[in-house]
Amino acid sequence: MNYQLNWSILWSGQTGGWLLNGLLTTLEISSLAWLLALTLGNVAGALRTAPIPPFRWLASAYVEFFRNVPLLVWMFFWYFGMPPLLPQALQDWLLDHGAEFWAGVCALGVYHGARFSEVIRSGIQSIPKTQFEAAHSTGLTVWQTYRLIIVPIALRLIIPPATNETLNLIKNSSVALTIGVAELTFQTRQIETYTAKAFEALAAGTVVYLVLCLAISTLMAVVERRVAIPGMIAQGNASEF
Amino acid sequence: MIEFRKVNKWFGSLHVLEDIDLTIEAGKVVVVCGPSGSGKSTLIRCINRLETIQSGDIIVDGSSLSDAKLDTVKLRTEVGMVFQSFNLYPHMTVLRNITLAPVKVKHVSPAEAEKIAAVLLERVGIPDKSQAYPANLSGGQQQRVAIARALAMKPKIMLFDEPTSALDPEMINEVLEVMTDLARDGMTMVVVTHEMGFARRVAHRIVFMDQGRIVEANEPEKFFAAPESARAQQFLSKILSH
Amino acid sequence: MIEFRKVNKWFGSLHVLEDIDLTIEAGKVVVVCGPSGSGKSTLIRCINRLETIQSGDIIVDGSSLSDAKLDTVKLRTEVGMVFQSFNLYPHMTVLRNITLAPVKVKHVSPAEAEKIAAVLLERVGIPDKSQAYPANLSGGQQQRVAIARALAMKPKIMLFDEPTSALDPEMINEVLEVMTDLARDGMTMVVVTHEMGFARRVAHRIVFMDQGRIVEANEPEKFFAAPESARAQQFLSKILSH
Amino acid sequence: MDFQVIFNNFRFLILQGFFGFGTFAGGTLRLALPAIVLGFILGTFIGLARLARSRWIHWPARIYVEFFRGVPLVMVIFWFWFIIPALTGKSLPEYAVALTAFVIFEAAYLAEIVRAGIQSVPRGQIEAATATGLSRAQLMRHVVLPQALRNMIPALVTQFIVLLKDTSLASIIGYVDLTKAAQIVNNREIRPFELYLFIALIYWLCSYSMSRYTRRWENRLSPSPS
Amino acid sequence: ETTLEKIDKSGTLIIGTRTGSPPFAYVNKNNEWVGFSIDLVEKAILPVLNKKLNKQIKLEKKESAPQTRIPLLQSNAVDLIAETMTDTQSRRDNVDFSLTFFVTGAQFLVKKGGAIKGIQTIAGKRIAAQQGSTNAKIIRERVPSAKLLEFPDQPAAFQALAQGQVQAYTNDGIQLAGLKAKAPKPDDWAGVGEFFSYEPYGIAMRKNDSDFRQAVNVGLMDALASNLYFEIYDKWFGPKGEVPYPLLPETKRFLQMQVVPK
Ligand SMILES: Nc1ncnc2c1ncn2[C@@H]1O[C@H](COP(=O)(O)OP(=O)(O)OP(=O)(O)O)[C@@H](O)[C@H]1O
Ligand SMILES: Nc1ncnc2c1ncn2[C@@H]1O[C@H](COP(=O)(O)OP(=O)(O)OP(=O)(O)O)[C@@H](O)[C@H]1O
Ligand SMILES: [Mg+2]
Ligand SMILES: [Mg+2]
Repeated sequence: MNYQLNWSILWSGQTGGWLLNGLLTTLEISSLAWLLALTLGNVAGALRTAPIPPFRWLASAYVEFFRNVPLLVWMFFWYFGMPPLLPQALQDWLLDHGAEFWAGVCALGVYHGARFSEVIRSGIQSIPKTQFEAAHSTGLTVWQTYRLIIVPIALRLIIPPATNETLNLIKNSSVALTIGVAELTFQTRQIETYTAKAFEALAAGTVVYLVLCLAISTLMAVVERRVAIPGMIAQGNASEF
Repeated sequence: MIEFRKVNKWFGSLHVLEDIDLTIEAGKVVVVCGPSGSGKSTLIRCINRLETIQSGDIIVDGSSLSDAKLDTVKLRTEVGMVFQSFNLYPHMTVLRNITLAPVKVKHVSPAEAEKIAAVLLERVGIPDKSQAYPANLSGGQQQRVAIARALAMKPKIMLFDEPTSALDPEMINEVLEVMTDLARDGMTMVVVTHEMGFARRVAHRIVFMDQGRIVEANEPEKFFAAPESARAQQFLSKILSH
Repeated sequence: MIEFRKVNKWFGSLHVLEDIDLTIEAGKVVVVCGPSGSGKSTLIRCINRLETIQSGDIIVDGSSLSDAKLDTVKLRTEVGMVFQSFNLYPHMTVLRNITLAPVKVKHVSPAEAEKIAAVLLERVGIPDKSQAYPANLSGGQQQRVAIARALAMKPKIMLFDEPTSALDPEMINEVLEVMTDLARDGMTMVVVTHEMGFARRVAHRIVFMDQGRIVEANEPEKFFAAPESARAQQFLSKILSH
Repeated sequence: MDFQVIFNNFRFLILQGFFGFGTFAGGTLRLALPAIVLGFILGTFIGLARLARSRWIHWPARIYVEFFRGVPLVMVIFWFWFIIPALTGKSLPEYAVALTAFVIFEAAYLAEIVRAGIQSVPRGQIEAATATGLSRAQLMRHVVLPQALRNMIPALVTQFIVLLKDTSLASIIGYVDLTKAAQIVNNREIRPFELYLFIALIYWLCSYSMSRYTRRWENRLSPSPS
Repeated sequence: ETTLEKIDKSGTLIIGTRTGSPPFAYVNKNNEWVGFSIDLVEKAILPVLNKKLNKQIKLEKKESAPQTRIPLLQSNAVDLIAETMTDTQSRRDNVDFSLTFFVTGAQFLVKKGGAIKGIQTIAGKRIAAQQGSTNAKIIRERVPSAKLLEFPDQPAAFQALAQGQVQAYTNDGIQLAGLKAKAPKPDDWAGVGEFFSYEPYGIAMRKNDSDFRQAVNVGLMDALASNLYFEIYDKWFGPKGEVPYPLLPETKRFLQMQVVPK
């Protein structure tokens, strides 16, 4: 390949700043969407195991509906389909305060919330049913049982699959560029536009994503060890047999 | 104290409890035994409404469980329960396992609850384990914590569902001893167990179940000396012979 | 037939087997008992090399397990094993559970293997279950299939690791009966169990372990009448009293 | 809304975009199906390697998984598009590149599913098989993998549903899948709402019917009503 | 190996082009991959190659996206890029360009009667642009106070305009004309403003391959000198074309002045 690699374009001029901005936007949109997804996922996941049928149906409908339609479509829905339903004043406010960003947060959060709920549901279902009964038999209500016993245990059990989902969420945040959010992938394309150095720009993007994701999975591994229930969840590498 | 009146229960098409009539007076210990699947667990789980019944009625401490206005939480604070699989909360220390319900349900102050817990741990013989986590205790110790946890709500009735059958043989006794003490102190107890030695020593009455029915209910001496029903005879011969 | 010579084994820093010396002659039944964690399972798992030892030697049917050239597969076809948790293959019928190893390991023809399986199912008392799946059998039936599965390899030695402790009390006997028959037929057996009735009736020798050591090895009459060591006395009093 | 656009382009969207019959390299199913099958085969090896005792085997497998988990798929496709010609001196057709990239990327995710599936098989199964003299390969094939597979089905289906949607990322190299087909039509006729609603419906029908169907399949595979 | 040798050996000319840039390169209603840029290559450049190499050269098309088009060239995956690529100095650092084959400039599409009349009136306004386009770059430099939103494709940007998320959409004049022509109600929209940028479209090729570039340029010059170019122009941009867009006299003169004597 007769291509002159020129890595210096990544730090000369504005490109470094762009990458940084892109990274910050990716972090912002991902973390807000993550909080939303975790909240929705927890509620829907818990409801799907609840003993009250209408709650289960509602939560199942949410999950089946949102996780089976491509994220791209949800981006368009939240950006183009949603605002006309809002009061005019709110629409105007949003337009001046990054409507595309908030639409991206909603799309990512609601979509991944549906996927998180599956993770949480399987976490809850892996807790023996007798654990619920023990709590009920001391007079704890359903809500207290979930809040004090089931969810705290499930959260610890699901750290590995939840880490996976978190990484997926971060990587999926690049779909927000279709509605104009200037996140990391957007910025690497921007660099390409300005410098015509496609390989360098994409390499930079790839490395930043990789570092970000590895940092998160390392962090989650530490968290997993920290909150491990003493003597219960296998500590360290229990993978061998 | 507890009264079953023509209680019937189905799981789908399976008739698990059939016309159960049974009265358990305050301060008495009743042992329930019978082959696997005969409905023993279901019977005692009806008492604190872990299972609901489809016909008949159960009266616990004067209130009818079929009463729509019955406060389930109050019922459950009055009826403690201990399971075969301990079911301690693995992410909490022994102390928190015991104090959780008194604090959250009865709104006892944490300090007060901890005082009660200390007394109970003393009583079940493991005063020094309050800061341990369940996974670091032996099975016998875990089951004793589970008993303390149930007692912390100051129940009037205690239900035991095969409390020793998940235990190593050496540990069975330490749990049975705690239960024997409790019985001596006058607690009303319903115990599903196959420990016939315990039944003989402690029970006031033995209820033998088969296929959802109470086949025989008798005093221990009579039951062991000469069970009336053929099914109970056969059952006893099997579990006592080995 | 089986000989332990100064066997030592560690799990990390935990010394689970300490200077074990033990000889088991062909056709004899040895029962191993002792408190939980004393190393009983580890001891018998060393015999078919499910665990490897760090020092000493074990001789099985004339071959030394520390011999690098030893054919592990051949060893394992000569030593059958039955586990506490049955461990039947849930995705195969009873028949396939039994014929898998003969066909795959000994290259017996499937038709031949099925004939052997039918005989064995007859022998363990469930000739009609060959097409059932494990989940549809009771615990006692599952354990009997597990015994048939081990016997299908025509082993010279059978190891049992608490074969009845996951069973409902009513089913314990049916498994013990199969084991008793096997012993009568002259099989060499090493059995970890707490069923002292069985030990008394069937065992030629009882080995009591504690903390990785063999504390006492004696004939059943002597062992039960007057155990020599204080630890064994205490243990027996605990498990026999309830 | 005017759904005329869907009727006019139905053949292009469905035949070309979804199934892959047409003049363009493309097709959602034509990429997703072989990708999941081949990815699963590769993933099984990597998943088994992650469980191996030797660090020389499990560490490379682990690095492979961590690496591909951390990189966006679109970047992987991009790199394959240009690295394969650079290494082999020949440029491959779009389909081959897309398939290679997907198989290699998906294998990382599928390896984790395989690993979890295997670890969900009780240890006792392995001991029982070992004790009857089965070799490691035999016990994997006859005892562990069949049981693991059943445990993996829900995760595999979820992954396949994700993959079905992710084929659109291959449009960066000109692969025409359902989403890209809709975009091509959209660029020409400017009917975003109708088109996106239509593809959402198609994806939803696929995913939903599949997850319904597997629930029955799962029950069939498990011999017992557990 | 020069590009001509490569084409000679394989018998094919591989071009990178677009599926979604009507009328330059797109997929039409019959699912054929066509367009003005593709016609130029097929009708003007291919005959030159045929003559030069003395055989029938086949044409093969690959999709190029803004992020992939330069790598496509440089990895030899394609031999030229014929779509709507603006010839710029920084791009010339990496690729060579042919003569300019189309000239346009950036304008704004607005709702008819909207407040925006050109680049002087966009301060503080929300403006949509196409991602990776040179227009976005210019606006960012010239009117930093304008709020710029960049969309990856035309329909999304247009949707934003139609729903009032932005007050104007900027792109090359010709693209806006095409968009307006296909919009559900073309009369609701107006392209406004002077060209605020200069967008000469060229065919991109690998650097330092002057023989091949010469062949491409000869093809374009021949087409401009004969009437071929204008026939093709008329097919796509004439009154009955896909996007009616009359050729300005000065543009025509500029294009013709690129033709050097034989
Ligand atoms: N939640 C349930 N749904 C359906 N059937 C059930 C349920 N719980 C129990 N059963 C069935 O009801 C019958 C009685 O069950 P129960 O647990 O009361 O028996 P048990 O006498 O306690 O037996 P064991 O000694 O095995 O504990 C059994 O056939 C059991 O399979
Ligand atoms: N794979 C292992 N890794 C580390 N430690 C182990 C392992 N297997 C057993 N141990 C430890 O070795 C000791 C002896 O275990 P073993 O299973 O032989 O005891 P046991 O006498 O069979 O007890 P039980 O009656 O509970 O089955 C125990 O302390 C146990 O925790
Ligand atoms: Mg029960
Ligand atoms: Mg053991």
